[in-house]
Amino acid sequence: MNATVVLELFISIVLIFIGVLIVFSKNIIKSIIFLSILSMITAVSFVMLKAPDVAITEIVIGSGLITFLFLFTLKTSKKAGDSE
Amino acid sequence: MKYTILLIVLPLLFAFLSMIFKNQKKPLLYLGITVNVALLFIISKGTYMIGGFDAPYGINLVLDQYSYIGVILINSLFFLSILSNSKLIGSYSPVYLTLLAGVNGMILTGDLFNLFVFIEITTISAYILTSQSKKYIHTFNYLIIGSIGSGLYLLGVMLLYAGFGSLNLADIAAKSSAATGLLLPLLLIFVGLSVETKLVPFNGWVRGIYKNSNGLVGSLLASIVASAALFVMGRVLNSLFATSAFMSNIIILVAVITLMSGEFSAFKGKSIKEILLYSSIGQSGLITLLMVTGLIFPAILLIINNAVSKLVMFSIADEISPENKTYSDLKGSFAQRKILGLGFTVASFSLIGLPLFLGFYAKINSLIGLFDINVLLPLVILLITVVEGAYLIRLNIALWHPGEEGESVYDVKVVTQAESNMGMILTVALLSFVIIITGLKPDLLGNSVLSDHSLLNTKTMTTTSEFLIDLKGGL
Amino acid sequence: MKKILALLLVSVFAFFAITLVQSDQLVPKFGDADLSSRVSDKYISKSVSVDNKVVEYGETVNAETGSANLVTSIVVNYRSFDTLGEVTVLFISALGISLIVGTTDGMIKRSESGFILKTGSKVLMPILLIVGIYVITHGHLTPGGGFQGGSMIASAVLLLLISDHEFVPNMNKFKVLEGLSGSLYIIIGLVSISLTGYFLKNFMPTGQVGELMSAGIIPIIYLFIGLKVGSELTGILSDFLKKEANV
Amino acid sequence: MIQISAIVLMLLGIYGLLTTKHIIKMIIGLNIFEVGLNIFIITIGYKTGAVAPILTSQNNSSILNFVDPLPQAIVLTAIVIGFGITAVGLILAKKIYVQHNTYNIDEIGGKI
Repeated sequence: MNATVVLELFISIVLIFIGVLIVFSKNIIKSIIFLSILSMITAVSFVMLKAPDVAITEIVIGSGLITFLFLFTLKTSKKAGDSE
Repeated sequence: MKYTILLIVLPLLFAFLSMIFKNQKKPLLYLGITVNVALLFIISKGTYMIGGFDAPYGINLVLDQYSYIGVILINSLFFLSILSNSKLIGSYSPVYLTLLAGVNGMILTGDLFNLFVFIEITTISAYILTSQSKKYIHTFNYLIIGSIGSGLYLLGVMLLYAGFGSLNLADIAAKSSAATGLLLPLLLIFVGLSVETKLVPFNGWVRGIYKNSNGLVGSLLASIVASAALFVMGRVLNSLFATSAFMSNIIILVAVITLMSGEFSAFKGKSIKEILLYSSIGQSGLITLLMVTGLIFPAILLIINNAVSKLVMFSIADEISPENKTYSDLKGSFAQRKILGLGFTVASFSLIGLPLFLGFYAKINSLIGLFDINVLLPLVILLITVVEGAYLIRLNIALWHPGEEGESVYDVKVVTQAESNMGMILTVALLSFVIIITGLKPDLLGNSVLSDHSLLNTKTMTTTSEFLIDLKGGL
Repeated sequence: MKKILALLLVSVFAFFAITLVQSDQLVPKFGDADLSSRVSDKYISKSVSVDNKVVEYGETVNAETGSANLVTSIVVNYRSFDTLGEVTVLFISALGISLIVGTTDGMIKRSESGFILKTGSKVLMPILLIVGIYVITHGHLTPGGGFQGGSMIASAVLLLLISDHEFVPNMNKFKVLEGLSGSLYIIIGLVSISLTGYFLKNFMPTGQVGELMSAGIIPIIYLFIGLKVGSELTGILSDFLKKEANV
Repeated sequence: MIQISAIVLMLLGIYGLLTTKHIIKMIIGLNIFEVGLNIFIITIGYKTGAVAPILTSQNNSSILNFVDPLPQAIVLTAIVIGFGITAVGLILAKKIYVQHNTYNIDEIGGKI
C-alpha cells in the first residue's frame, strides 16, 4: 500500500462521512458548515485526481461563495420574519 | 449555412445589450424576435461547425430537415406569442431572449453536453419567468425536479463519454450499436429528458407551474418549450435508443401511461388552464410514443398541431380569465368576443383531430403508422381521442352558450371586443387560418416543410413515408 | 414510508451504478482511462484540424490553440460555445435574482464588524483582487482562468460587504460591465464569422506555447469572462443582502 | 474507491432531498448530489501515474502521460451552472419564507 492509495481511501471515507453528517444533521447551520467542509475536501480530491483547475473553482465557488449565499439567505430571512 | 448560429447568438447578444441600454429593453426584445424570424428565410441546411473544428471534436449545429421544421415552428410561434401578449412582458424582456436562444440551441445542437447547457439555459429562464406568478413554491418545486433531472442527464452523458470517448450525438450513435452496458446511461438520459417533456412520473411540477402562469409564459411553456423538448427527445430516442429493445418497451409503457393519465385528468379538469395543462401532458405522451416507435413524420405533425393549438388556447384562456375561474363560471364569454372564440374552437377541434383541421392528418397518420407495430396502441389512441373530444367539446359549449338567465356571473362590461388586445386577435386569426388551410390542403405543408422524407439524419431511421396517407392528396 | 421508498429507489440506482463501474463493460476501471480512443487525444496534441504530432512547451510556435493549459484550450477554444452558454446561465441567474428580489429597502442592516475582521479584510482584499486578475490573465498558462479569477474578484467584494457595514456596491456600473463584456464575447465570435466563416474560431496568431502573449483570442475571451463572472457574482451576492420591502 | 464514494455522495444527496421537509436542506441535498457528480466525472478521466493537463517547463511535451482534460472542462462548466441554480433556488427559498414564514414544506403545502 503506497501513500496515494492510502490518501485515496482516506479521502473517500471522509467524503462519505461528511456527506452523512450533512444529510442527517438536525441543525441547518451545521449542515451548511459541513457542506463547506465537504467542498474543501472535494477540492483536495480534485488535486489528487490531477485537476487543479477544477480544484481552484471548487474552493472559490463551492466552499466560499455558496456557503455565504446560504448564510445570507438564513440571515436575511430571519430579519424578514422578525418584522411580522 | 453560417447563419444558423445567429439564431442562437443574436438573441443572446440582444439580451446582454439590454443590460447596457436599460431603457431599450423592450425594443431590443422586439428586434431580437424579428431578426430571428428574418433569419429563417436565409438559413440553409447543413452542419455548422463552431470554431471550425470537425464534428466529434468541436461542437456542431445540425440543421437537417427535422431541426429545420423545429426552428421554423419555434421562432415564428415565439414571435407571434410575444406580439399577441405584449402587455404581459413587463421588465422580463432579456429573459425571453435567453429563452429563445435556449430553445433554438436545444433543437440545433448535435452535441450531448452542449444540449445539457442549453437545457439549463431554457429551464433557468423558465424558472425566472414562472416566478412572476409569485407562487414561489411551485417554481421551487420545478427547480428541484429540473435540476435533479439535468444532473442525472449529465451523469448519463458522461457515462457514454467514458465508454465511447465522444460527446457528439451522431458519433456516439454510430459507435453504440454493438456496445453493452448501455442500460444505465440510456435510462439516466431518458429520465433527464422526461422532466422537460412532462412524462410520468417526472411531471409533478407541471400542474402548479402551468396553472399559475400568465398567458404569455403559459403559452411559451406549453407550445414552445414543450415542442423544443419533444424535438430533442425525438432526436435522442431515434439515434441512441433504437438499438435497445428493452429501453424502447419501457419508454412505450411510460408514454402510454402519460397519455392516459394526462387525458383522463384533463377530463376531470375544472378551469380552462387546468384542462389545457393535462391535455399538454397527454399530447407529450402521445408524441413520445410516436417518436420511440420511429414514426417521426406523424410525430412532427402532432408537435406542430399541439404547439399552434396550445399557443392559441393558452393565450385566450388567460385573456378571458386571468384569475383562473372554473369554466362553468365563464359561460358565454365567447359571445362577446367572437374572433377569439372562433380561434379557440378551431384550435380545440384541431387538437381533437376532427377532419378539416390539421390535427386530423396528424392523428390519422399516427393511427395508420401504429397499426403496423401493434394493434393495441391504435385502440388506445382512439379511446383517448374520444375522451379528448368529450372534454374539449364540453368546454367549448360552456364557453359559447350563455346559459340560463342570471346564471352567468360573467361581467359583460369588461369584455367588449374593442378592449381586447389587437395583437392577440390578429395572431389568433392568423393561426386559426393556418390550422384550417393546412387542414384543407395539407400538400401546402407537404411542399414547404415536409417535402423531404428522410427527416432525421440517422442510420437507424425507419422509413416513414410508405404506409402514411399521402399528404398531396388532400381531402 | 417516504423514507423507505427513497431508500429503495436510491439503493436500486446504487446497485446499477456500482455494478457498471466495477464491471469492465462500458466505463473503464478507475485509473485505466484510455485516451487514445477519446477525442481528448487530439486536444492534447493540438491536432484537431492540423496534423502535428508533438507540442513542446516554450518551443512550438503557432500551434492550433497555443494554450499551455489544456483545460483552458478546451474551455475557451474547442468547446467555447459551452462556455458562452455557461456565462449565459450565470447571466440569467443574476438577472433573475434581481428581478425576483424586486423593489427593496436597500441593504439589510449589517452590524459593525470587529477590528480584526476590518483590518484583516483590508489586507486580504487587495491580495484577492491581484490574485484574481493574475489568475484571469494567466488562464492559458497556469491553473485557473476567467471563472476562477472572476469569482476571486467577487470574493474580494464579499469581504468588503461583510467587513464594512456602510459599503454598498454600485450595481448599475457592474451591470453595464456585465452587459458589455458579454456582448464583446459574442462580438468577437461574430468578427470571427466574418473573417473565417466559423463562430469563435481562433483568428489571431497563437504565438509560442507558454508565453503570456500567446494563444490568440483565448486570453481576450477569458478576460471578458472574468469581468462578466466577477460582476455577475457580485450582483448575486449583493442581491442576497437586500432587505425585503415592506409592502 | 473514490468512484464508489462519489456515487454514494450522489445517492446521499438524492436521499436527503427526498426525505427532508426543510426547503434549504433540499438545496443542500442538491449540492451534495452535484459534488458527487463532479467527483465522478473527474474520475472518468483519471489515469494512474498521469500528470495534470498543463504544459509547464517540467511537463513540457504533449507526448507525456496526461489525464483526460475534457471531463475537467465539463466539470468546470457544471460547477458554475450549479452555482447559478443554487443561487436561484436560495432566492426562491427566501421569498417562500417571506410569504409563508416557514421553511417547512408541509406547512407551506397547506397554505397554497
